[in-house]
Amino acid sequence: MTYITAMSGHDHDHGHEHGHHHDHDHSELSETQLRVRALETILTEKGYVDPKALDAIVEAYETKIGPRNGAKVVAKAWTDPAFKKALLEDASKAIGTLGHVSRVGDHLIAVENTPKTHNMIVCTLCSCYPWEMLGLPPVWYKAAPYRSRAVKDPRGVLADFGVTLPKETEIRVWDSTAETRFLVLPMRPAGTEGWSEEQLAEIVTRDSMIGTGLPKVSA
Amino acid sequence: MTYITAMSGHDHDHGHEHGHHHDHDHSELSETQLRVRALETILTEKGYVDPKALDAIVEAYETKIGPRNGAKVVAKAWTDPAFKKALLEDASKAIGTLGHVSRVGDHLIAVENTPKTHNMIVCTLCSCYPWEMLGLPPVWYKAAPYRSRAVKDPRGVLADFGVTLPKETEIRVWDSTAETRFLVLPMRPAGTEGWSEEQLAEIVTRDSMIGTGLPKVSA
Amino acid sequence: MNGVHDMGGMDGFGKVEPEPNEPTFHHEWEGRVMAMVRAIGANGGINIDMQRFSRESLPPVVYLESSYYKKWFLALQRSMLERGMVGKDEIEAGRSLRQNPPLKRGTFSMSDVQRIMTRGSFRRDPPAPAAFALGERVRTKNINPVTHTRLPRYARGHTGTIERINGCHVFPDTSARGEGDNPRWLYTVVFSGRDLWGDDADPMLKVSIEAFEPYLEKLR
Amino acid sequence: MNGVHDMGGMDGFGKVEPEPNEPTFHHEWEGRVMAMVRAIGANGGINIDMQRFSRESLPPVVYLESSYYKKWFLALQRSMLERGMVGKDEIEAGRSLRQNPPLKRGTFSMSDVQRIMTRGSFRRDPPAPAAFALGERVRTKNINPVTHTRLPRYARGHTGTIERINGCHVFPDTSARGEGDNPRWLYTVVFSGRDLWGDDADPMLKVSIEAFEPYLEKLR
Repeated sequence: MTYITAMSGHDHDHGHEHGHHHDHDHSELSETQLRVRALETILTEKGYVDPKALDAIVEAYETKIGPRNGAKVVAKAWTDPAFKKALLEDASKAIGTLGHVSRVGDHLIAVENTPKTHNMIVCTLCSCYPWEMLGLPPVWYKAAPYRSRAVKDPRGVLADFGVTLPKETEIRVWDSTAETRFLVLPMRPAGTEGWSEEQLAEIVTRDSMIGTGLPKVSA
Repeated sequence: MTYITAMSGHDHDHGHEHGHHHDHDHSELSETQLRVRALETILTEKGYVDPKALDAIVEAYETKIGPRNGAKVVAKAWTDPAFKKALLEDASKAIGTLGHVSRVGDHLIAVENTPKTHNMIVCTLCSCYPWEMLGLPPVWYKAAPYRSRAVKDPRGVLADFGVTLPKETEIRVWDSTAETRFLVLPMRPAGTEGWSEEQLAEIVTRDSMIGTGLPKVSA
Repeated sequence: MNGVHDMGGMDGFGKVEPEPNEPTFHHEWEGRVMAMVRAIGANGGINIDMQRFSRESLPPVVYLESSYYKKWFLALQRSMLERGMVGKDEIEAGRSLRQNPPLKRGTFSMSDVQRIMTRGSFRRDPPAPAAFALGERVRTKNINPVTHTRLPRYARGHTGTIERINGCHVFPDTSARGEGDNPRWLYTVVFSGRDLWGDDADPMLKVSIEAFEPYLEKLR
Repeated sequence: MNGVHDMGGMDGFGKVEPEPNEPTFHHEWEGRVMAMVRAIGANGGINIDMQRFSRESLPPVVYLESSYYKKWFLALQRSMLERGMVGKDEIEAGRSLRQNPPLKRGTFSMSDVQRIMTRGSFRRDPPAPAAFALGERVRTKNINPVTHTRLPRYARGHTGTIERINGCHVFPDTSARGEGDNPRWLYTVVFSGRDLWGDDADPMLKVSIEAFEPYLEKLR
């Protein structure tokens, strides 16, 4: 098996999958680092990739592409009923009309929380996530506890996030099993009347757009 | 979680689950050995167990209880039609009438291979196995490859054992999900006419009574 | 529970690799673990269903990568810790630090050995007549308890035939929770491979499970 | 394939543990892996479905215990080895030892970066009209391919409702095998929690999957 040859014996990053990030095993981590560097060297020498282009990708996700994009879209929808309508009809198209948010790819679907229905997004099979709106997904989104439980015990998952919803609220879980991507449009919290779009964007957390949290208004 | 406390960090017996038994990590193995010994000491000091009784259990499985028991039963069934009938009707009861085979517990079921049907035994959920007839199960029987594939791809499993059956043969897999236990009664090979029970018992392999092999007549 | 132990029908685990001339035990400690599990099971009130549930409840990676008797050891130690039969401090110290109440059936000693060499019977008096008849077509229920069950995932929600009626047995789902024998009828239910795995399955494949009556429903 | 990656509805993986102020990458190499995967995916002919299948095909224990980007790295390296794009000897040497044909779209360079910052479209012209209508009740098939599929096990053989029709998309099951786009209609199919998980499920739970037309059949 090709795999066996390419991998050394006991090279495990224990703990990551569980959301912890103690560097409890420096020798293993540095071994991975060396192996990744070796592969990059090979790909570069073969002319497959230009390392400067890789730098640019990394930098974009570290500095430009994050949940602020989604938060702006949510704040806009909270203050502009026509935009909200367009967003729920075709999110990719509606967001394309906004100058201050980067263009998003096809197949984005916005789903609206209401007093009756709470939406939650998961990808049980891998890690599908609306990168352009929320940046790269957090470790917990990609890890087994969330992926396994979200479709069967979403209220238990919400409890892990400290969120409790009324029993009568319908929980609507969207499993991202194809190239469609989902963005939750949370409910605008009470007490935010008259706030500007910028102020509103500040309270839209990443988790509120995944459905594992709610917008945060400081008391 | 109790488990975490009771277990040290990286204590893995890699490879066993895959059927290999290189002692590739002596430090881990000896750590397990030490921990097992410690538990036995505690259980002994608390008066839960007498180590001599544990010795006796180990010795019984190492020396007395093994596939020879099952082989005698099969050989008897091949030579005594009345016994075969009784065995297929109620294996526990039938075996109880034999003086030279140890008593078996309740719920043993013998299933007969015929030119039309080949039986195979598995326990997908753990490792249920007819101990009294066959001894302790081999590692492969308890490991993931066999347990996962036997119910979906039994011909692929048989190929791993070097066994090919005609396409027209029905493969009948028994998943031991309760306390019933199964013993395959293989077909008596051609060329064994006139053999004694003792001679026949010699060619009844363990695997032929699980359904992953056939009786072995040397050419 | 829908754990990694419930692996019937899974892909990706590779080939079956029989070991020529496999010894009964690969290490001396394996035999000790086997004997301790049998002894505590026989005299200590940790029944076989509890022990199985304890093994299933090991963390998935531990379950998959530990050798068989390693799982037995981890689960035995965990079960005894959970029940207060041994203490964490004792595990760490490697010796007993206090007295505990004796096992229900006393010290497991030489006089107990012969008894456990023959499996005990799980047959019990039926609380009611069997609900299903030989040859009847039945449907397995779609249940997903987080506790112990012996209805494997691959066989849930499928239609099969009652091939044998095996008497009335201790019901593992409740026995694992310490709720007593709660006897239930046990059937051999046989499915066609195509019903279990779809149209691409081997047309000559049949698979049976041992199904307790609460796992089954009448065909509607 | 019925791999451990298909974990929807499984028990035993513990609590969700969000990390406060989680960084984009926990190690510098994670970013490099992410960028290499994107770059080779964009220019190298290893499409997203192939990459997913490669990750799913990692040995189960490796899949479960490796960190996310570690899986990406192992699967990328494996994919490139399988396709002869790098050699084992080169991996061992840590440098290129021979020339290879260039990537289909050439070296991934600065001019390619902007293009991949926006996801490509998977929509394709429909080969036929959609077979199912909004609001229609459908049944998911019971398929168990050993190759890549996006129909999770927990949603096979269940009855749901077509809630959205999302156009006609590249079909992952065949795309992962290098058989081209083979576009198929894509639907959002919603199930009640009780249909998926049985009578004990949260009565207020609904779960949808994104289901390609070949995964669905008419209710009989």
